[in-house]
Amino acid sequence: MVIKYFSWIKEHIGKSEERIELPVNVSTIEELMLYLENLNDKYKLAFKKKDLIKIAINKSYSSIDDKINNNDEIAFFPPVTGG
Amino acid sequence: MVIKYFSWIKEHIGKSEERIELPVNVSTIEELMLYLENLNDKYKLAFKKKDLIKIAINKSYSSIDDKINNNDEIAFFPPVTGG
Amino acid sequence: MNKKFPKVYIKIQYEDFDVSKETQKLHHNLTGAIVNFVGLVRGHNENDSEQISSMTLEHYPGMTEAEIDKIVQKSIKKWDLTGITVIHRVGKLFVSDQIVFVGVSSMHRQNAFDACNFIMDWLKTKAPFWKVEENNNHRSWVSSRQSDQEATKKWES
Amino acid sequence: MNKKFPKVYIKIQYEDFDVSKETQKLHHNLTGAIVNFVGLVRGHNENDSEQISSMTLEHYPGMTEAEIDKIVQKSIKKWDLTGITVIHRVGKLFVSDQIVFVGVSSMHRQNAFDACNFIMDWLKTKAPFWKVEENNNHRSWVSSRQSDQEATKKWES
Repeated sequence: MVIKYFSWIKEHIGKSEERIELPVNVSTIEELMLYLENLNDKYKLAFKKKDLIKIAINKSYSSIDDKINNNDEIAFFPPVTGG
Repeated sequence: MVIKYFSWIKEHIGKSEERIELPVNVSTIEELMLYLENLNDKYKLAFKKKDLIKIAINKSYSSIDDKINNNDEIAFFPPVTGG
Repeated sequence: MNKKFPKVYIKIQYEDFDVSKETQKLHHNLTGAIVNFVGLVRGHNENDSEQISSMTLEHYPGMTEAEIDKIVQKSIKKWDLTGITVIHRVGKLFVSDQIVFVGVSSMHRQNAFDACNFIMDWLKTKAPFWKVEENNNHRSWVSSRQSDQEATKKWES
Repeated sequence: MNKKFPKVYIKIQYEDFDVSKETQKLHHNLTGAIVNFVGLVRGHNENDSEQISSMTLEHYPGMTEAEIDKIVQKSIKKWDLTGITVIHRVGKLFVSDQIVFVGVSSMHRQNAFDACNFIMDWLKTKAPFWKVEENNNHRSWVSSRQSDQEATKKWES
């Protein structure tokens, strides 16, 4: 799967995109976030304020409970500030 | 006094502006309109639909009961259609 | 809001206007949002029953500017704005020509949207302009629309 | 409303846009009214506590266009329109640069006002753009505003 990060989440994690194989026992966004947070402190910091994390699966807004597959494109980003 | 006419009121009366001395016994817009209607049929036709006649005294919206003076500029026109 | 704002510009003219240039003139240091309204000559008359080829706009010089200024002053009392421009053309205009420009700039967008909408609604019912529509066969004065009278009611609250 | 309307144009770009040209492109035979929104880079940050010299906008390519298109399609269901243009810039922008253009044309003005306002409100809360404000000393990501979330509530009825 492809995971994309934007804005200060990207800066905390230190990359804008990565490719990983869907880990065993990970089938929802929430489980993916837990998996990433356990990798290192950068992810922990990036995901600290859960209410400020927006999620997209395949470029559509999604929620933390949504199921994910290995061929999905997942994105994590803060509330948008365009316009 | 100066009297101005606009749009189809101007066309019915056949002029855009005229200067008259305030007639004796005319002290309101309503009396002025009556005076003009008695001059000829052009004014009668122009002022026929009273609810479609808008009035200005010295370039401010006014009503049919308003008092007028010999040095006023009076205007008669239909509802506006700009914009 | 700084007292030097809003900048107000009101003009009745025969010439066309340039929307980019007028938008640019509404930029001030505090401006974050600009809302422009542009009215055009439609190819049909009001009830869509026939094509028109041109229209001629007349107005009451002096009163027109004064009435527009009254509307603009009311909008300034209701909303914090940085700039207001009202340009209205008169004379003979053809299909798809620009008739009117109302541009409002402000720090935040909703004020600009509301003030621009307010100015247009009141301009439609108060500013002394009259349109006569023309085609090959005849000319006819445009009637005022009940919907325009009713549009101003939303500002009563 | 003819089925070929409205014409929709959505573009994310680094380049500036010309408000006159974009307004012109929104003219169609039935168009009587055009409402444009132009968003600008302000010289201060959101809470006015300090000057900024520039900002950089990033976005999520693909999702941005899709989210804007969803908003535009919703506006088309609510109002009869003849044209809709949304242009949003990304990259580095300086004070008073143009950021966003939302132009809506319609037969009658209230539809254009409402649709333009609606598209801006939803763009502010849904389109994946992020601004970082810069001055000589530091850079900081702009926080989303509660007032923008609340602005969308007026379209719920």
